[in-house]
Amino acid sequence: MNAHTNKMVVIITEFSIKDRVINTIEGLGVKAYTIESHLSGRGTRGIRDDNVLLGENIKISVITNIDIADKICAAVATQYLKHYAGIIYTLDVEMMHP
Amino acid sequence: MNAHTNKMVVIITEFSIKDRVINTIEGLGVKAYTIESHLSGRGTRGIRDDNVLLGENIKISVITNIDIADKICAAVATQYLKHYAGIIYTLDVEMMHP
Amino acid sequence: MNAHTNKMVVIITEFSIKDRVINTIEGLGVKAYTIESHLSGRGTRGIRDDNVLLGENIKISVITNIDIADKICAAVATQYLKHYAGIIYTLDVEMMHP
Amino acid sequence: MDIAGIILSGLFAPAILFFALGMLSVIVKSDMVIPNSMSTAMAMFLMAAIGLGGGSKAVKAVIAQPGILGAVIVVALVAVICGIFFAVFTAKVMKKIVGLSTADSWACAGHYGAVSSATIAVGIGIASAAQAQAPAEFIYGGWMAAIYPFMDSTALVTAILLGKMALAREGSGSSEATINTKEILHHTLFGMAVWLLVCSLIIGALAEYFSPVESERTLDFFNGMFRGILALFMLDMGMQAAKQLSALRDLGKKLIAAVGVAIVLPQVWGVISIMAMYLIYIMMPGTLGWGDAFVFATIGGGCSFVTAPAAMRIAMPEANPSIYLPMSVALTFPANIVIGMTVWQILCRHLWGVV
Amino acid sequence: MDIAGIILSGLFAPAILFFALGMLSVIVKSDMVIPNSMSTAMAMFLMAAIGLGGGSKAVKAVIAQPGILGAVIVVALVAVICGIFFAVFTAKVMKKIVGLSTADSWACAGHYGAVSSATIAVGIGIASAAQAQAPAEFIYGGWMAAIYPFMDSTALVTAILLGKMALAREGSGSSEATINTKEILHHTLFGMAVWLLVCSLIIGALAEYFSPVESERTLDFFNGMFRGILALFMLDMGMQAAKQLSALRDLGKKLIAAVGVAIVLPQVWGVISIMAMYLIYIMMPGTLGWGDAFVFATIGGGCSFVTAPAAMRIAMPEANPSIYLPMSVALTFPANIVIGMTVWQILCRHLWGVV
Amino acid sequence: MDIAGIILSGLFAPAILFFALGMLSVIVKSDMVIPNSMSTAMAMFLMAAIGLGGGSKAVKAVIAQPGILGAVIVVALVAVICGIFFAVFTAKVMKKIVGLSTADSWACAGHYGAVSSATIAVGIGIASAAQAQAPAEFIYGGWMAAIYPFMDSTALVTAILLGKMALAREGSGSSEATINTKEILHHTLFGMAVWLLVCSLIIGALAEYFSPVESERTLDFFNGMFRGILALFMLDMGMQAAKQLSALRDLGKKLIAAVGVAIVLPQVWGVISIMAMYLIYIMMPGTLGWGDAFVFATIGGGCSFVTAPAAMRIAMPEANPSIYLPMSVALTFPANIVIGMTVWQILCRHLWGVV
Ligand SMILES: Nc1ncnc2c1ncn2[C@@H]1O[C@H](COP(=O)(O)O)[C@@H](O)[C@H]1O
Ligand SMILES: Nc1ncnc2c1ncn2[C@@H]1O[C@H](COP(=O)(O)O)[C@@H](O)[C@H]1O
Ligand SMILES: Nc1ncnc2c1ncn2[C@@H]1O[C@H](COP(=O)(O)O)[C@@H](O)[C@H]1O
Ligand code: NA
Ligand code: NA
Ligand code: NA
Repeated sequence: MNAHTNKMVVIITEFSIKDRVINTIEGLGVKAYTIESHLSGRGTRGIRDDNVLLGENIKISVITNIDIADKICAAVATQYLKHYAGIIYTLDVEMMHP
Repeated sequence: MNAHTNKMVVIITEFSIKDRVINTIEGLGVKAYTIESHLSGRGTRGIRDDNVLLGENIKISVITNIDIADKICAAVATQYLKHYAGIIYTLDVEMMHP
Repeated sequence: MNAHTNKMVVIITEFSIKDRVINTIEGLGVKAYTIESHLSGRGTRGIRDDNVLLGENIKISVITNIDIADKICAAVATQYLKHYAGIIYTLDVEMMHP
Repeated sequence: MDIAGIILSGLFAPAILFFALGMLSVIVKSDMVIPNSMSTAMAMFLMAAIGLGGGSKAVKAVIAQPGILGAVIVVALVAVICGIFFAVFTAKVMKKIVGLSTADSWACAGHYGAVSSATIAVGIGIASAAQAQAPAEFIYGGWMAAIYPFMDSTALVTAILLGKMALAREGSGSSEATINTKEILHHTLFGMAVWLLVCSLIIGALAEYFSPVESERTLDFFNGMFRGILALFMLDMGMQAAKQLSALRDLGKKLIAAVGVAIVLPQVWGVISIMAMYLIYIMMPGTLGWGDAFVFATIGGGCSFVTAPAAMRIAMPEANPSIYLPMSVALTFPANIVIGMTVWQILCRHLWGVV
Repeated sequence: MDIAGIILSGLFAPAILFFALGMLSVIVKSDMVIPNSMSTAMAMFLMAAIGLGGGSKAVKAVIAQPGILGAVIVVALVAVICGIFFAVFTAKVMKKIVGLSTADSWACAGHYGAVSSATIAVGIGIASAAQAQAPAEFIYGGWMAAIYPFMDSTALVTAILLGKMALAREGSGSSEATINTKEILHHTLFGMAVWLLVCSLIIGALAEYFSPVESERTLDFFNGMFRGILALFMLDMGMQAAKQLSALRDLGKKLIAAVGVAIVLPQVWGVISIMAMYLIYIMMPGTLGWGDAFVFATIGGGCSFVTAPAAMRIAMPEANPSIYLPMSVALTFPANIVIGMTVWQILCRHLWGVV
Repeated sequence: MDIAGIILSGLFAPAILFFALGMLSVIVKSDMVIPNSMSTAMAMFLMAAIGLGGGSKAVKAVIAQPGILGAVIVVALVAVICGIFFAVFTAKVMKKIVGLSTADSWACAGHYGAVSSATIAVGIGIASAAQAQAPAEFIYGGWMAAIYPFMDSTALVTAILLGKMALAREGSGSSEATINTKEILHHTLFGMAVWLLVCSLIIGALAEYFSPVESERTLDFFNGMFRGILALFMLDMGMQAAKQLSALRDLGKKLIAAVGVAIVLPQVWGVISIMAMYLIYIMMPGTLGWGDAFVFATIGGGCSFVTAPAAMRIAMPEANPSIYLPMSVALTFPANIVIGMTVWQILCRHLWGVV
């Protein structure tokens, strides 16, 4: 199959800023992404349990080209990740369809 | 550890065809996979919310060799992804156990 | 952005040993991880449905350096994966933030 | 009760108001979210409650008056005929008047022919409240829920099979791994809603016959919670409806015709349903109250938006969910609970001579 | 009520029928799915209801007749003894007659010795219905639920500790990071079911004593919903049972013996439980009704399939869940609610001289 | 009832005991987990029940005695004033006495000024039980729930806006993508709790006026389940509270002052709330019973721990959730249901001359 190599940007952050992060990403021209909810985890902001009070973690994945990937990382990190818990990482994936 | 490099095929598609896609994959001889449910996302078929009416997205991951990986991509893409929402991508993983 | 390449260790195993596996990992000095719950799947131990009786699969992901990654794989595989269902794989990711 | 009273107390029933609140919540972008498992639990509760009540009341009615069995069978036959008729003619209307594609027309046919559990739930609520307020009169026999599966499955199967054939004739059918007739029948009969309903009907009937004390205690639970769960379920449905509103844009120039048909057509199916019941009432006196005819109208006029979309997505992937979903949940359902419930009720009361 | 009546009204109670429907749903591959959180919510509701009712009724009974406290203590002691006895002999039977491995035998021992919340819930439903129908007689004191934890924890701890020792002797114990005795006790005592039950018992007792009005209002909720939630819970359990049926293949040639033991053994434990209660009834007249003995039989004869599998998976990973799970949920549980409930009830009524 | 009786029956009410059990479950590390969707469902149920009941009772009260409308308006105004006052002075106390940062002080101000749904739910339970036990007296009008949003939204908006201004003056405000005033107001008014409450109030009122029969049947469901759901909800809240206990360490040397303030301050706000109601009672005789003043005290004294944390996390990310969350849910809430409920009730009964 003629696959094309792409970057996948993964953002793990707080549920409470889901809509704002999505807005920011869409503002960079991104029209496709996947969201997973109800994650728990531990990081520099301590344990983030999937509970009703503190809110859970979510994971936003975007498969895109390297330029947009860099822009997403920069925008989300500077706009949100000072006060909100969260990490961003990228990995190489091959898009097989479409 | 003596790890062996493998392909991971990831299919994100509609919940409604879960059983049929699994059947197709098993038909290719695959006996191991992982399913995650309740994903939401946006793509060429618009926003796919995790709601009761339209149904949510699911994610099927198969770690396998490159041949089977290609077969899975081809079979699922041609059999389902014309009318159903979905993407397929692959990435390299190292299997550490078993 | 100045990203640094890292290993991501992914453990898919039974919910029933979640706390013990986390303890083992934290015992290796790991202070950050993400947990996803309610996965189902199939493997050498048969179909593991997300149901109340048999318990579901969980996925623990740790982004760390290659040394710790190896230690995690070794410790979890030898301590738990003889009797409990589970696999471990690793992949390369680039940490963009922090 | 006078007509204004019927209209007002119908429009301002908590269930209807919660539906409006649900729509409003989405429109004002409230943070309110109803967990998916809560939706499913409420839907299951309602189907079980409808089924158990219907099965138990059917047994009670037949024991009290064995002749009623004839009426049940005739009504079931009428339901089968209506299921075919509503499906076929909905497809025609959707194609000719609204101008939808073949696939979309037949998908809509399945929806408008099939039964909407939320609509029948609201209808049963109204009919049983009327019966409870006038215990001396014969208004609602209670077994009409047992008719649900006859129209529902017939309409879905008709729409899917005829739709597939029409697509095959056009040569535009899916070239993909096709789902065969056996699978279609399976998903239609063993889908959550109709399966749970049929089983609950049988359970309700068996328990009523063999274990009446236990049966009554269990029914107490379901009846006691029915209105409350229905109210919260309607909140959820209101949110779902509002979320689909924006998809109506996809209809483009067909929008006006679609809105008109979505509002008027189910009223017609409802009125035809009532007329059929009225004929039976004339021919088999003492078998049907106006409440029975009214609930049958909510079966015939209701447009499925939980079961049918799921079945159609599997069986007719060529049809666009952005057409049939908003039409059923965001247009027809609100029209039915506001206009239909009022019109049908007044018509039934009028025909049965109780205004 | 005559014996045929008991059997019929037991078999056709909604809860039992819903269990059958659940099994059927899986067998016909219906799309029906019960959300996991709904299962958990229902299980929690049932444990809380059983506990609150038991605690409150225990306080009421002791206040009304202080001498009852002696009976409660004796029954609790008997429960502890039964827990040990049932666990040890189940292991023997599983090893000798069915031919299971040491680990599997002791894992089964834990299941058959421990208490099944669904079984006791059905039992309490039957006993309290009998009491409600004959308010003048003394049938069911209501405090028997307080005995649950005594047999449950004893049996689980016995099976795990003796099982671990047997495995160590064989040298076949897990070489993996082993879980120590403290952890085992922790998981046994603080697992969801028994912990929630014990706490609800205490809450029920304290609230009944100090805040009777509030207590009664809260109990109204739990009692009112008990049968309905139980019915839906049984639907879920039926689905779980059917899902495990296919795993029975793993038993191979041991299948016939396993089926036989899974059906007969719990009947024996139930009958022994009744005999023990009968002895107490003879020696301490006026403390136990036939309903109490019957509920005790559902404690002794019941085979845990929610708590025990979770505890065994953690404490004895060497044992194969594909053996103990299908035996408990797909064989013993249906046998108990169909055969056990009938046999035990008839035996109790007979011994207490009320047929 | 004498004072000891009030205290005991309050402390040993099932809801309070379930809260304690929830805390204990986390402390002993029980495996018990309440599914998130069950928490959400229970919270939604409680808000809908409070709102529907409040709306319906408000209409009933105004119809029976039109003059009551004046009292409702005055109480709403007082609630707005209290909301501002409590927020501003809580911020002062948190900054001066506890020594919290500007952001943390104003975040706490929002919490202590806003309304705690669990606290008002317990309060309504007590007041309506007292009214039910003495139907002849005028204790609790039932419309006080309608006052909730006035204090809640006012306090949250006040705290966020003044907090943002204080941070801006300090130059320590977030340099990040800032959320504007419109968004703040949106999240404050359309957050799940207050939005569902306001809509339920309106639904309750409309349904009571136009469709009283349907309304009553729906209310039966909500009232019947209120105590049971509240008990299970308190179990959940107890678990949440215990989970936050360890975060108190983060307070370091400020811990003692924080504990003191978290326990005492809400008592003061509660007493001030009662005094305000007493003034109205004096000036507008016959409009308020002691139960109304008591419920108003649970509005004023309650410290939000579901809505406010969510709103603050969005609007004031600079504030540390590990400070405001444990203070509200692990310190103030238990203090309020144990101390507050007793003190406020005794004070109200005393002022209204019913001991
Ligand atoms: N090294 C890591 N590996 C995996 N997940 C992480 C890691 N660091 C942080 N996370 C996830 O990101 C969330 C926020 O991280 P933090 O902002 O560091 O508290 C955590 O709750 C984890 O779910
Ligand atoms: N570029 C992408 N990155 C991440 N997820 C995607 C992407 N494209 C599609 N998806 C996911 O795949 C689903 C189906 O995509 P589509 O068929 O394009 O609507 C979407 O709802 C997303 O969850
Ligand atoms: N090759 C594979 N690809 C993806 N997931 C797998 C694979 N093998 C095992 N798994 C997951 O790991 C779980 C345990 O595997 P096992 O121990 O082989 O039964 C399964 O239930 C699957 O969720
Ligand atoms: Na219809
Ligand atoms: Na037992
Ligand atoms: Na307050």
